[in-house]
Amino acid sequence: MSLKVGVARFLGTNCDEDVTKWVTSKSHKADYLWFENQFNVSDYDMVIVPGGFSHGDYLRCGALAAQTPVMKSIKEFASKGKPILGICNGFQILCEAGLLPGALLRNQGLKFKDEWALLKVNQTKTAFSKDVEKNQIIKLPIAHGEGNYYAEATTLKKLQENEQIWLTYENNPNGSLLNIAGITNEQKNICGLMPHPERALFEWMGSQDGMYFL
Amino acid sequence: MILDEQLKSKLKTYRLSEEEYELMKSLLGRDPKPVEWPLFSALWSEHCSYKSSKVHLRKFSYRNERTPDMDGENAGVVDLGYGEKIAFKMESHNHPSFIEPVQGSATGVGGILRDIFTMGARPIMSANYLCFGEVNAPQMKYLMNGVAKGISSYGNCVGVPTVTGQTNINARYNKNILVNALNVGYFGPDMKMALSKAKGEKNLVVYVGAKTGRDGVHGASMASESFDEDSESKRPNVQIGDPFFEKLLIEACLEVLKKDLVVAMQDMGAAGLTSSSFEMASKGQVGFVIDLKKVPLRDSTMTAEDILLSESQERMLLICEPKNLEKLQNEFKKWSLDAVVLGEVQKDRKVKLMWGVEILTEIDPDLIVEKAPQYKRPYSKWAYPNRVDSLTSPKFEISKLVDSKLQSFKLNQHHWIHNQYDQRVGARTAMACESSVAFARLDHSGRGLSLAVGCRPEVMLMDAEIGALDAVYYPAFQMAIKGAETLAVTDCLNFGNPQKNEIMSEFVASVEAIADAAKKLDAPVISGNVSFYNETLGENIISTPATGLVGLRETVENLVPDSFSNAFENIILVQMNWVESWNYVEQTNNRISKFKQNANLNVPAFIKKCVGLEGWLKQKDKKISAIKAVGLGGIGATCLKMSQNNIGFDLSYDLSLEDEANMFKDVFYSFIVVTGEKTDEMLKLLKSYFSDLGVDVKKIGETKNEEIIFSQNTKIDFKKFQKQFSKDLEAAGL
Amino acid sequence: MKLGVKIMPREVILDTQGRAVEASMKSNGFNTLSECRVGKYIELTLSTEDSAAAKTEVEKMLKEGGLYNPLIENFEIQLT
Amino acid sequence: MKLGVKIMPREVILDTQGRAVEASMKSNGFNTLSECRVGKYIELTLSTEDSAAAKTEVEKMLKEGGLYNPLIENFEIQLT
Ligand SMILES: Nc1ncnc2c1ncn2[C@@H]1O[C@H](COP(=O)(O)OP(=O)(O)O)[C@@H](O)[C@H]1O
Ligand SMILES: [Mg+2]
Repeated sequence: MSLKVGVARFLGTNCDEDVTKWVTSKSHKADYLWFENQFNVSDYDMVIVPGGFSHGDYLRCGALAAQTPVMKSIKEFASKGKPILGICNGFQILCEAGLLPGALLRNQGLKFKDEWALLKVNQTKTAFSKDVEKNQIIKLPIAHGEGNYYAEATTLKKLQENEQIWLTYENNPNGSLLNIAGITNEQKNICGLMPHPERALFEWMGSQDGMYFL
Repeated sequence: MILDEQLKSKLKTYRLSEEEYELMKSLLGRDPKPVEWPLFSALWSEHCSYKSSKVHLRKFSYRNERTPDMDGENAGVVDLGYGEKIAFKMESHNHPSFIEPVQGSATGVGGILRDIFTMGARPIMSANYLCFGEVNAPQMKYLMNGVAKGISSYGNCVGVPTVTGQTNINARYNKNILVNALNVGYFGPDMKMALSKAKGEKNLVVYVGAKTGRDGVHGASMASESFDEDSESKRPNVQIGDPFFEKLLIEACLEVLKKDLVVAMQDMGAAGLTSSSFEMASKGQVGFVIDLKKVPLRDSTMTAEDILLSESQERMLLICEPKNLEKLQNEFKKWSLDAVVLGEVQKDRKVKLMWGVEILTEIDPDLIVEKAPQYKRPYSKWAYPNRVDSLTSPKFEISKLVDSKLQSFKLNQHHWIHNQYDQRVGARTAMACESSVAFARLDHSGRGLSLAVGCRPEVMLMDAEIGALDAVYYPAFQMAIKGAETLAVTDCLNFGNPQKNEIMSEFVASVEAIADAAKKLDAPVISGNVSFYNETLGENIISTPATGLVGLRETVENLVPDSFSNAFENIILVQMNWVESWNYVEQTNNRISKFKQNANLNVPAFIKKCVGLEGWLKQKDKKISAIKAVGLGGIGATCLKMSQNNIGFDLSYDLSLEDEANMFKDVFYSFIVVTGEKTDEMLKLLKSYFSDLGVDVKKIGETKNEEIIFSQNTKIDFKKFQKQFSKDLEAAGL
Repeated sequence: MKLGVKIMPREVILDTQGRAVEASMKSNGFNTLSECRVGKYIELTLSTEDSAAAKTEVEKMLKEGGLYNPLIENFEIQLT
Repeated sequence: MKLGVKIMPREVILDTQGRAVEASMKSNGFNTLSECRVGKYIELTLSTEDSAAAKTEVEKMLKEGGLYNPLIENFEIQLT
């Protein structure tokens, strides 16, 4: 089934084209959602918030983007239970906007980190789990400076109880609590992850495990 | 001639010589006006005018059908066929990076990106070439960390992957590091190329991008000056780069080009508005009227002179037709950028600078751009000081050598640097910093564009001509064995003081060697940059003509990696003995190596032949699991570099290596290929493929599980090696 | 008028940057240093001279405008 | 005792972060904001109670220990 996918675009988003290529390669339709505009939520079946350095990553990653008009619509979209995926900076934006719990802090090593990561899939009942099995290990690239997941103990407990911990690192690269690489909201329609599935689609890219998401 | 004190000090301030002052006067037919001093100073600086190098850079004039003559545009262009083109260029930011490593290197990346997208190309790959001093030299860790941080923070944020690079460490860079940045931009079939030639009377001169501040006022002349002890205590107005603004500028500029709203476009690089306006006017053979009062300012107290020389980043100058202005301004507004009309194009070939209604000057742009002084600095013919007829082997113990190399990081790959670079944004990367050659997939045709940088300072130290030939041959060879044919070359010529005969001699030998190698490979040198005066307190750096090469491979599928992946496979060496030396070993003794050269061997033919190897083996249904060019330190050092993922090697197999020290001899050029296929068949095939080239083919060993064996006598503890080898420079505070 | 906002990581947050600065200072021989935390300082110039109004506006920026994140940070407004 | 150091970008130096925060706040309707500059704040706890000695030590950290970058920043020590 071909979906109508909205791809959020802020000043400084830089994975928008990569995500669009991914979406259209799956025969879905993609539109950009410009940050200054609100949109009609019934026009879309899915929203993806791609990675990059929205608003320069200034203040805190995702903080300035979280305050923009397009996020108002995305919140409304979320409240309808429709699927939203935040990748890397997109994950940070969803956290800053309060759509996902927690925050992403500076990597423990204080440096930006680009490497291949092995991830365990802990939850397959999300809107972005396709032909993937529980506990399967997949390989995706990470590239971030602030991917160190933090949440308060009570929140972490809730995440565990509700099985919201979606992806975990096999070798924690950034100090994330509970090795968290990706989480979902309680209803599992909103998902956020630091790794980049759109950079792992073909053998020549080094891994094809991005196909498990869309 | 007796100059009065006042004039002398003025010449000093504006860094002009007495002869240059005389030339100024005779060109103008009068004494220069106050505002003209900074104009001449900036545009006649070494950095902007290439006054010491221009006569030699003409030696790079060779072009082929793929490389259109771009007539001095911002970057060189290669036509890849299928409607695809690329623009690429390399540039230095050495002095600013030494003064402030984070901002200096960041603005270096920003500057080279603008050179590319000002032509209308979308930047798709970045690379960097770095030379640092010894890790323990004063400030060096700070500089190393800062440079890596600056490049990564800027490159990652603009969303252009940094896919390859080289890091050299040598005491000769202790007081003058080198930071060279390269960028490749892509034109798809539907994209338009923009030029910097201004044209069309009454067309508007529009300033776009960030506001102007006092950044780097006098920066361009600073880059052409040697450091003195003072520069650390001065508080210059460091240029600050904002990758976020650059990203906005890229999108806005590509958008207005797509919508056909622009007549010409030029980035404001060194000497800012001055060089961009004068160059656009001069190239287009037109004049400009510009009101400096209209320039958007960050600091309202700036004078006309400040504005002319400001090197604030992320700004461009463009020419548009009056009817398109509104659309153009709307597009920039969408990206939250200023777009302000400064003036217009006029037929009269004068650049008229106004301050409101006051005319500051009216000057023929050619006087400053085209008539800039050119020098024929004295030099001597290259004499191969270290060439010998027979080479003696130095005495050393392998295990001690390996140990000392590990200690000094010479064997380490520079993961700590490139792990900070986003290597995959754009989703085009097929191979990046884990390999000696990077590959990106071209959007339209799906072919692989390869990129590698070159120039090994150790080889330059040994011989400038061989070193410069090698700066082209070695990366071309590295690409060839991965199945990519080299198409074009860019360079960044980092040298010391050109007024010294020995430096100028190395410069000329290098330029001629690069031009020669490039022509023989049919890969024209299409762009470049010269950085002279890399001299601090009379000490010059190693002459370092860094290069960047692009190549093409039919596809990005099935690229063969650099490192071992399976145990119990054959390690085969394919070797041409063009030059033999002992750089790797001698470096530990702080000695310059001698070398032996076999001038009868045809290196370019060997490189070209290598390009087809992969395809040919595939035809014969033979698989290979790793392939890597043998670097300095011969098969010994190269096999150590290839040892990853718990796979080591055993070289005790080859008994013909009577002297095991020979394993560490540098041999230009050879490669190691690893295969699980039958030994005899592989050897036979390879020999027949390379016959008539004077190339040796032999099995030298096998891959092993967690073992490193050089000979029956010399074994290295694998675990210990792995730990040291993969260790970041963290222990050293990096 | 000009106001300053000091934004520091909350006590419960492991301040990796602060720890790195601390380690680097200690290794440079600054032995009296016992702890170090690194935060942000934001200077805001407002087009009002009414300090109460200015403070309210800045508080609004902090709480509704996303200038700070209560999960990980504390703030303190300083009149300068 | 505890000292604070406010480290701000020098006036002539472009403050990229302040520029972005300012633009974003303005577009979110905080219209009284006329300028914004963003710097760092470092809280240092020293094992001395002598405030003059503490201040001297912190100054030394700034100037000799590389706690700030004089090319692009200015600092101000605050006793808390
Ligand atoms: N500054 C750098 N930036 C990016 N990559 C780098 C840098 N320095 C080294 N590398 C990577 O490390 C690899 C190993 O470097 P090098 O010593 O030149 O060995 P080789 O080219 O023989 O593989 C390079 O090919 C490159 O991909
Ligand atoms: Mg290399």
